[in-house]
Amino acid sequence: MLGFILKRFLQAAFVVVAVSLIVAVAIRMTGDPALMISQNATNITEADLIKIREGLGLNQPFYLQYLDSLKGLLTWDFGRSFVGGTPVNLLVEKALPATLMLAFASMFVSIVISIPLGIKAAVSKGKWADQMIRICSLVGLSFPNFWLATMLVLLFAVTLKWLPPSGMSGFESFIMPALTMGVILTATNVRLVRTTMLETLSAQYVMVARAKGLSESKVLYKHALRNCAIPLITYFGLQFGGLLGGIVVIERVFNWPGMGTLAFDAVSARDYPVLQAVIMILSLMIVGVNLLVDIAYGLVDPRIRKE
Amino acid sequence: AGKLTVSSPQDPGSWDPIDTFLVNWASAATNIFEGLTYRGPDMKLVPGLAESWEELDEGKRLRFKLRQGVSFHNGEPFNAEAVKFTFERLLGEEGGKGPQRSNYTAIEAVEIVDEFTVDLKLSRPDPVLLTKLAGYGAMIVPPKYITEKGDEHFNLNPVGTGPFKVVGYEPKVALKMEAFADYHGDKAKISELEFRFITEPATAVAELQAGRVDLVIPPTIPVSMIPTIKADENLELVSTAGPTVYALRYNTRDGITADPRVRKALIMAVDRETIVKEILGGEAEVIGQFQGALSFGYDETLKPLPFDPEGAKKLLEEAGVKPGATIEIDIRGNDATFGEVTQAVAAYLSMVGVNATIRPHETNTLLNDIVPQGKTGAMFQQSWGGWTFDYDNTAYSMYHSGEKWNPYDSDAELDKLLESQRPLTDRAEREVILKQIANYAAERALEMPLYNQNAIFGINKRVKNFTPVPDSRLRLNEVEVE
Amino acid sequence: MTIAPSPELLRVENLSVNFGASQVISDLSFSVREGRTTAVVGESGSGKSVTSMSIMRLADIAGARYAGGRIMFMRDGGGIDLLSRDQKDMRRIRGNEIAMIFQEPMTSLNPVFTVGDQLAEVLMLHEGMSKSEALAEAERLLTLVRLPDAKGLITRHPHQLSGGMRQRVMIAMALACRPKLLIADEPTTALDVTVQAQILTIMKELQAELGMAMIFITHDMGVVAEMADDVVVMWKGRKVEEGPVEEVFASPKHPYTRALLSAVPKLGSMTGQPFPLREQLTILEDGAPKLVGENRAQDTARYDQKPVLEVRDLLVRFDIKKNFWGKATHRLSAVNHVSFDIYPGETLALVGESGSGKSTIGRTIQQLQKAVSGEIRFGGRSLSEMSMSERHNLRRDVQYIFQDPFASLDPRKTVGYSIAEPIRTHGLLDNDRAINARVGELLERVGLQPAMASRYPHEFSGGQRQRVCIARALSSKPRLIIADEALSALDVSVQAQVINLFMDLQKDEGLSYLFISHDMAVVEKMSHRVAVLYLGQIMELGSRAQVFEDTRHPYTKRLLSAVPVADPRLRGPRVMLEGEIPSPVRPVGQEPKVLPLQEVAPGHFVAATE
Amino acid sequence: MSAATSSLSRFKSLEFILGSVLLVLIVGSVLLSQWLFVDPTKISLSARLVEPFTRPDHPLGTDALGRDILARVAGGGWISLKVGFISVAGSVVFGVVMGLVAGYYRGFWDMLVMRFADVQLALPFILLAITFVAIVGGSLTNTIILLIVSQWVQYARLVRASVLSLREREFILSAKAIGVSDFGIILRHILPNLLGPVIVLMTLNVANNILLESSLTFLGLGVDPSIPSWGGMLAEGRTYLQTAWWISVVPGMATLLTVLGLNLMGDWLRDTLDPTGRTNR
Ligand SMILES: Nc1ncnc2c1ncn2[C@@H]1O[C@H](COP(=O)(O)OP(=O)(O)OP(=O)(O)O)[C@@H](O)[C@H]1O
Ligand SMILES: Nc1ncnc2c1ncn2[C@@H]1O[C@H](COP(=O)(O)OP(=O)(O)OP(=O)(O)O)[C@@H](O)[C@H]1O
Ligand SMILES: [Mg+2]
Ligand SMILES: [Mg+2]
Repeated sequence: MLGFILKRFLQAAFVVVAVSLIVAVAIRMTGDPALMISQNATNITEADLIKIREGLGLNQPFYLQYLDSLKGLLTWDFGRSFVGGTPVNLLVEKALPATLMLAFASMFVSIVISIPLGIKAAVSKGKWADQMIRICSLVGLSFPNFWLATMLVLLFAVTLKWLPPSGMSGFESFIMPALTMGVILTATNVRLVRTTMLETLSAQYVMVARAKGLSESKVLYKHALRNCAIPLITYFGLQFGGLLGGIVVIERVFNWPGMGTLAFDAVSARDYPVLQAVIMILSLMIVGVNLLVDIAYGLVDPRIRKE
Repeated sequence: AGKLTVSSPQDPGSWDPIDTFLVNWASAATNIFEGLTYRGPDMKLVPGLAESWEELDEGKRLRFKLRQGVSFHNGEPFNAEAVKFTFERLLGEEGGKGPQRSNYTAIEAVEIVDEFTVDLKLSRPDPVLLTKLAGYGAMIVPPKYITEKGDEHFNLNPVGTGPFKVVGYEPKVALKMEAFADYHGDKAKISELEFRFITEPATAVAELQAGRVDLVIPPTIPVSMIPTIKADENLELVSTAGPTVYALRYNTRDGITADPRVRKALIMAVDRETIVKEILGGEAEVIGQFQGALSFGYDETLKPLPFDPEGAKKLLEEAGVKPGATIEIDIRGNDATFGEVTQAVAAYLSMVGVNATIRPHETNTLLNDIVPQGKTGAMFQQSWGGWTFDYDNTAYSMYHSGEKWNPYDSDAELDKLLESQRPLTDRAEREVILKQIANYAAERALEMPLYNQNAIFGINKRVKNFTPVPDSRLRLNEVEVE
Repeated sequence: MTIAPSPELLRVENLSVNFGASQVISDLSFSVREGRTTAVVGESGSGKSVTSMSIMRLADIAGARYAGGRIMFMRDGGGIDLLSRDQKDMRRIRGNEIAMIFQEPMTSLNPVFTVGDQLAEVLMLHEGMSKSEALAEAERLLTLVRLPDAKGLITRHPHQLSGGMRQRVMIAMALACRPKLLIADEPTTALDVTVQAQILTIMKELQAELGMAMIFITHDMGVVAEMADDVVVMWKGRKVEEGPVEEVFASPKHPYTRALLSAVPKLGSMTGQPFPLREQLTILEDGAPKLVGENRAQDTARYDQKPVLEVRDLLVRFDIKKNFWGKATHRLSAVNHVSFDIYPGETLALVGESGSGKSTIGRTIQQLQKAVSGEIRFGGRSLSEMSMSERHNLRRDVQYIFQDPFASLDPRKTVGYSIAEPIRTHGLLDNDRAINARVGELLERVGLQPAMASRYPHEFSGGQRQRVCIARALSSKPRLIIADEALSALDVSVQAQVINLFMDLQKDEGLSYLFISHDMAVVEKMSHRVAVLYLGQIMELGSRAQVFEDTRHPYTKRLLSAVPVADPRLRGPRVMLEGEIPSPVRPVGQEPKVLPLQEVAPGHFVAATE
Repeated sequence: MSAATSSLSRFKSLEFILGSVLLVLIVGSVLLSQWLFVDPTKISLSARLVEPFTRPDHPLGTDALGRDILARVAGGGWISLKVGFISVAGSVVFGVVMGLVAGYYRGFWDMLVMRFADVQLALPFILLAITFVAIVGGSLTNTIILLIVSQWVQYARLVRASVLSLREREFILSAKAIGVSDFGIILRHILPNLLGPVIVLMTLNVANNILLESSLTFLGLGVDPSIPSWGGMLAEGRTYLQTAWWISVVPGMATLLTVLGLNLMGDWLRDTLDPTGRTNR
């Protein structure tokens, strides 16, 4: 157990260090933040620029800047944003829950849709219900997320005025972003559920469950589904990780104050401290999700349980 | 009474006047802060926190008589001390970390004459200084508050003397304000004012349509969405000439555009009137110089080159450019409207035998790498507009040798002209030289001037008494909502 | 002959079942009587499992269509036709009145739920018990099937149980609601004789206790003789014979039944024979029996020559548990200091119960498993001295037939490809026509048609796949074949054919075999020498006659007595191995003691008993 | 002969017919667009935002610059299909090789590849995109490279997981026992057996990548806007949704049909490759 934890810890540390190092180097190749800050200021001189850089701490050697940002993760003090000087942890503390909640909601929507549909498709393999489900799920794949999002906004916010078009302001504001992401994820997930179910359905113990006289829903949702859990959880975990860093576009469309927006703005503005913090936290989260997935393995499948 | 919600495309991150150059800082902060001078929607310079001023020492000293009985939102009194503190902060250590300082370096010292009289001692005359005092870095800040709470606290919890005081700020989400009861001027008619930061144009418009936002300020609404707003019976579109002028500037050093005849020919090849009418829905004015009509230094006699493809072909032939010549145009990738304009330009160019390819860039890469390093193609996008509406701001940066925005050209005569007008405090004299510069640049065809774009406001009809401002510096104390 | 026939419980009348266009059961009729056992036997693929699934009405869920007939189930109020019931009604009958043990017992338990949960589920459903009542009842049921520590088992998961234990859990589950009819579809095929004997005994006792009827499906005639009251013989989807068990065994009427019974190897039938016997065989050709082949003694072993294979002091261990630093704390000694030789033309049989290390020995010889220590020599050269290319060549000379034929064939390659693969890999033939011809010839030798080369593994029945594996092993003309349970999935008539093929090859080409099996009768029939393995160690090693006729080690004796005899007249009590096999997993440092072998007669070695 | 008939019936399956008809139609009109339709880059400011089905010269209407939508969709397919297919092909090749190496040899290689994968997965795509575009600039080639760089991991993980279970399967052992080399085993026994899931992922990703290009355009990281592409059109049309829905709906439908055709073909191909007839994924 201890060995497992140690291994996990080293792995996490490696990922965080590597990712943040890559980002630190790459972002420094994209331009000088001092120039960005003084972009429209006229009459700026080289001396002014040097002052600005000093103010940002960019006069220090790279390795010190980088170590500083690593230290930031441990002390939860990532310094101040280059844009406006807001403490980075303040920004991150706001954005992280926003993104996490949205990601959870999206996963939830997708799982709630795709599991029954996937199971239905598997059970009626080759029949019209299966074909319909498969084809409909592809629609989610054929229009970009911002397009689907805009359509939803036009329908529910502009025309019907049921839901707020953007912003994070309570339960209603979650519905559309989560639905958009959920529908898109569902396209893949339905297939995944269908496939794994197909494999499980042919297993002997499913027949046995039927032979016991159990109802069909018990057979499918208790006996079969639980056995699909491993690949499903693995995939959902990956997907969740992807969501954390990947919903920039959705956050933009719904004006969601999340990590994606934060990161996007930070890259655009070459806001090193914010970007560094976002990246380190995201990679930690992703490592964390992987860990949770591993723990979940043991919970759903006793064969994987550690002694 | 009532609440007004404004959608602004960007959160400046800090409300400290010395930290930023963003127009969207100004659109919110003009309600919080005041400068010694003030410039309203009519672009006239009027007294602000200073009741009057005079030029002394041949323009090297400005003496301000301050308004009395003014207090900051936190109750701190406004006086000469506050002015001195403001400028020393701006020009000192703290100001050095930000981009605003360089605009005010003409100020050498601030001298208090008495509690309500203060002198700005200048190292050289600065003809634009009085205008600059009306905005941005020159906003007067409360000395005690900042000294006690620190600069960092001030960033997020700004305190000024303006008609609205800040009651809550959520970074990247919203800035909430309330009418300031002790405001010295016309008190606000609305009780609450909220700025929401919405980057996506379509989202902002959707919010406007849904009635959750009352006013969408520039530069949000793309021309493509104008019909959408016009079609909505609850909404209204208000526009006014803005500061931003668009041009495709030339690489005057290499390639076919090194030849002024080619540069002229390309301008003539493009039907700018049609572009403005069709693509921009008429929300712009074609220009023949790199400034708009509101700008100080604008020469109304300098007309745009006419659309003349035949003449263009002839000029190109003269210059030895064969049909099928290719050029590259670098533009900002996130500016959809200008993207369309550029495509139209490219289409027109192809009609005179010049094939243009368009390279979109990430904005900051274009602005801080591609352009300054001279890595552009034959043409590149420049959209520019200083809130001061003074041509010097544009011309010096664009044409003076060695400037960041002038990677290719070096013209001794132009340099001389540019330098000569800077110390002049006589407005008329300066204006003559500025017009001269505009004509000189047009003669050499240093850029393809396109248009001066309007500032477009989307507004809910329940908002009354709203006057659009050209320079984004919105002060909303007059506005009422139903 | 029964004097007072008990009343009928189930009557299958003219049942026909189709899968798509093909009819897999035609016009089948038989009946089952209360409290009695009907055995269903027949060749692989003859429709036995489909019949039982039809009774449960599970066949239609799997895609079958009932083309005709009725299945009458007698209840208190008279008979009902199961085929005309809807699935909802059937759910009340399934598990409650008719229960079933499926053909693959090892995979019948849901791996993610505890044993207790799975048992309690049926009870809660049909008997309306509360969870705690159901768990208490589950514990009682587990005790009923003679499982030790029933209380502890309730909370364990299937993978923590051995095959034999799982099998008994399945029986307990089937019996949970005291069904009137139990269908057991080959419940013991996967088990070795000792565990099989235990389970058969338990089932018989429980049948007496609960008074239920049983349909028992198997292809082991010994088990039939042991268990059944009546026998139904199926062939190609039809019933070819039916009757009381003694009658069918004593005077089989249909030629298929006769061929079947004649092919059953009988333990002890070889007593007094110095060599294995190759015997003539009855096969059915167009429904008519025909005697083929010759009878001869298999005196092919060349003890005067150097051994083909010498195994010395072989030790194979698996690390089971590791500590914090990744060091093993618990190990399993799968093969514990084993030594033996195989001579040219000789068949050495390796017997022992499941988990005794038979496959591990085979895999180590074939370089699929690394040994901890010990030496393996081929033709006098030690494996460790050989160069890469020599080892590569060895894989031509030594062939391994895997225990599970389905798993050892690539599902995406035609069997022709698989059979040709050794030929191509070792460049034995260079043109495709020659290779195809050789593949066809090999298929014929194992009793399949050359045209089958273009089929994929899933298109074969279990027995046919096993023969494909045998053909592949033969394709590179090896000198030694390690046959790991190579005959287990074959019905006895095919099994006999393959045994003869092995013997013919041995005679013609001097092949040697390491024959791994737990079917003692087959071993007796075809091996020159026998090694008995128990927990990774050889208990007894000697010639066939020595081990079978002069049995010394008590473990060997137990093994032999557990073999069911294919003669219903010879039923009787026998020595039972009680309890579970001791765990082979030991903490590091407490390795099992190596028991020295003593030579009790020339060539007959017996391990010392503790 | 049973194998022959069954493969014939597979060939005739509805999936195959529908899928191939769709794909032939799409690819055909894309390839022939030059001859079939007007110049997709031709701007006509006097015919802006023409509604579909109102003018015979613009059957599917025009966009904000008066360009013919039908011509743009047909011509734009070329870029979109190129982006979709090349990026998928590249990431499949790279990812599959990495996954095979990691899964089959385990040990050091496995660790190396998997840690790489972890890092890659922890880097959000859009960030990678902005940084990448900021450093090397936006172009078609760069977009494709970017997609490959960010997607090989998916295949590597998928393949590795399959290999891990496959390499323990008995038929791999039996190939080893026969003396087949590692390379031969990977090529002839492992690869064919994991192709099914890879095909499914591929068909899903082609769609995904066609659309990712539009996300890049949406964020201002796209390529030359005058070259038509479905993603670009979708992004362009977004602000016109309320006034000129066809600008984005038409390319969206084109994407939908392509994705549909691809998936149908993918399912068919996978079934055909899988002689067991059992759907693996
Ligand atoms: N799901 C199915 N689809 C198509 N054919 C099937 C299916 N299940 C069984 N069959 C066919 O039905 C026939 C009878 O199969 P069944 O499983 O009843 O044989 P069996 O007598 O139990 O054989 P074994 O002794 O090998 O278990 C076989 O030819 C088999 O191929
Ligand atoms: N890879 C492995 N890791 C751990 N333990 C193993 C491994 N392979 C085999 N064993 C264990 O080694 C012992 C011997 O296994 P082996 O497969 O040789 O048995 P066997 O005699 O062939 O049994 P069967 O008759 O069931 O095939 C068993 O206890 C088994 O659990
Ligand atoms: Mg069967
Ligand atoms: Mg074995």
